[in-house]
Amino acid sequence: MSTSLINWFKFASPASFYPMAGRLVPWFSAAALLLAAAGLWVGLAIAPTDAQQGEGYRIIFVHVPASWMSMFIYCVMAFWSALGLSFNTRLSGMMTSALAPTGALFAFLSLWTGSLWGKPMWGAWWVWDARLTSQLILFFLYLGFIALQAAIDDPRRADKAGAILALVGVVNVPIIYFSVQWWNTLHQGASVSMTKAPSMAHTMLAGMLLMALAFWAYTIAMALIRVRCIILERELTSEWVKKNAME
Amino acid sequence: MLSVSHLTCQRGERVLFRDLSFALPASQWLQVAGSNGAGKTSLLRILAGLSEPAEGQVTWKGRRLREDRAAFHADLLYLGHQGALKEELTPLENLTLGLGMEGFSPGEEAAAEALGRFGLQGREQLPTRYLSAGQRRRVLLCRLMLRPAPLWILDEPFTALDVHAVGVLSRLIERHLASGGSAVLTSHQAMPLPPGLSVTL
Amino acid sequence: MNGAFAPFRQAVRRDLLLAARHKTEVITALFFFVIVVNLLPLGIGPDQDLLRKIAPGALWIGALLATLLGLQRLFAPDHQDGTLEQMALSPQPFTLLIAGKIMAHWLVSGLPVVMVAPLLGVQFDLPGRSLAILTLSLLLGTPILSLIGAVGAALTLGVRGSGVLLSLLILPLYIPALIFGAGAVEADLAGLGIEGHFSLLGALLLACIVFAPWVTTVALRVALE
Amino acid sequence: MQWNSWSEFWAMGGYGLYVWGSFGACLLGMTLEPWLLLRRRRAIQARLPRKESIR
Repeated sequence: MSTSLINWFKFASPASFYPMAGRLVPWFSAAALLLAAAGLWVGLAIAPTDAQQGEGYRIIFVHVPASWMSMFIYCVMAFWSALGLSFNTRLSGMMTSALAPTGALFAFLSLWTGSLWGKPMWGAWWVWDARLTSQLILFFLYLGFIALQAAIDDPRRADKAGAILALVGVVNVPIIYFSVQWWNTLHQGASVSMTKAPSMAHTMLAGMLLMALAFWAYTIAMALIRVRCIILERELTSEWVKKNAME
Repeated sequence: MLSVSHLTCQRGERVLFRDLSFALPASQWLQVAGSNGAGKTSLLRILAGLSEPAEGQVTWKGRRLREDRAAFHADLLYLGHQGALKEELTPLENLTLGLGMEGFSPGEEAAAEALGRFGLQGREQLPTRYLSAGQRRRVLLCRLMLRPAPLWILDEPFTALDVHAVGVLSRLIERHLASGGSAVLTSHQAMPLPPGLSVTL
Repeated sequence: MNGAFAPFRQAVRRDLLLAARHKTEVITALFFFVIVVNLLPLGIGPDQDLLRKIAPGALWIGALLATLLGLQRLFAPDHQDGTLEQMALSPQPFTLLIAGKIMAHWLVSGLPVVMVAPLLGVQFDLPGRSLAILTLSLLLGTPILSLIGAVGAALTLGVRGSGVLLSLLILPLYIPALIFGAGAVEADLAGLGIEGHFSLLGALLLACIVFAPWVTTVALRVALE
Repeated sequence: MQWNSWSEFWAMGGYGLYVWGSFGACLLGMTLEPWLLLRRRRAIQARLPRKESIR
């Protein structure tokens, strides 16, 4: 990454980031709504019935994007954490904490929809499948991160401790996934996979991608709104907040 | 030489002090004064390299503390508010094990002699939990005799000491200054020492 | 060798001496392990075949919980009385001192668990070969628990409700060790090879030895600020 | 277009409970989160010196 960008992050005061984030929020919210409408239309109305799984497969239009986002958001949190710890930038800690609740929501939704998919397909609400189990652990990692930050009063320490935890977590996620997969094959062998539906039709893929983009835009919008809240809460007494509030 | 430039310390939303600069040459001592909660301990912790200032920097012998932590800490003796004493260990064990972790092995005889000079003879083998607050404080001060370091940073060194111990401690500090050392002390009251520099927060 | 690791040995010696003055605490953790593992058959029933099957998991989970018990006191007393500050200000490498403390924690809480494990395994009617494998897997695995746990203990140091928080942070990270450790015994009982499990457990241990003390020191410096 | 009638659409070929349970949960979660955030923002603004929003 170029040094000018790092310098920008280092010195970008929350005061200058705050209005910029505010201008971006409506765009990403609108994009999320439009993409979701298009994705739902393609996924629910146009995409053909799956030969094996019948109409039940339509759950993947929300399940897969939610799972992708929950994993992706954790990686983004780790990226901000690394940036924050190595260059001591103030914004990165705020971005990390702004992303965590949305990531936790997606991890939960991924579990919920996975379980609803599993009941008709596997005949049980919960199966100790490698993906489902890893997703559950990812959910626990999100909860741990949120709980740790909530328990520390000093925001600077909360940011740094959270950053360390996020980095430890991101190193562990692949190890956990691998170990659960190992454990799973030892005990019950391969099971029907959700995403490896044979010869997925083009419209199915299109619907899934549209929904994934919608979730993406939603995540950015939520993170920006939340980071604005965090900035305000931390800088309530600072000059620029007071001045702006008076205008 | 310890020098501090444009130091700002922030605790939560409160700014404790702003734009603080001073230099402490060899053979000099500095009194950090200020009312309760003015940030005396926060300043000492920044000087010792335990916490980072919000702005500004601290240098020792012309180098920033972060550049060579080990070299700075070899030159530094810090005595904080808390005792760093284990109640279940005897004063002798506390001294030798504590210094051992800092890479010094003064030997039991030297440690016992130091305890004796602070009036703790006969109590070397007693678990520290049986000692009074003042006696515990004196156990800590024995470190000043056992571990050579050009820079002393002492938080409230004279509290809880009796007249005899105050005398021993002030002679120790005088000798330290005379041999080219420097010291940073906090205190509420006037200290029984030759005049030095001072900073009020 | 002698010089470079002197701070490590000093820290181990000091913590062992302290543990020797607190014998009850050490024994309590061990008893906790024994009792938790013994409660499982009482909750499940005395079916020998079933017990043999759950033995590795039961012992491993017992070891996990017993480790957690001691972790809360790994740094907290030293933090309260200022010893941790002195260690951070020591000219010796802070990481080595911390590594010494973790080593002492394992010697006090992990090693006794490893030593009584074969006895408890006998209660679950494990055959001799499996007993040996179980003990070996715990010998390799309990240091991992101490090392990862130290990171969590450092992160939650001096924080509200740190005990519960510590378990929430650490237990998910224990999963790989649990899977490879208990899995080795299960694989052996099922007549499969165990080399894979042990090499993965060993790799995990090496990775933890290299990284965990360092991450712990970073977290402790944050906590001390 | 896959469906001939609304009732067929809601039935989802017998998978109605599972499909709508999934989509419903997502809709619920993804409206609840913005709503909670909006409330948080209002609460902060109430603490500001004057109640006008800041940009």
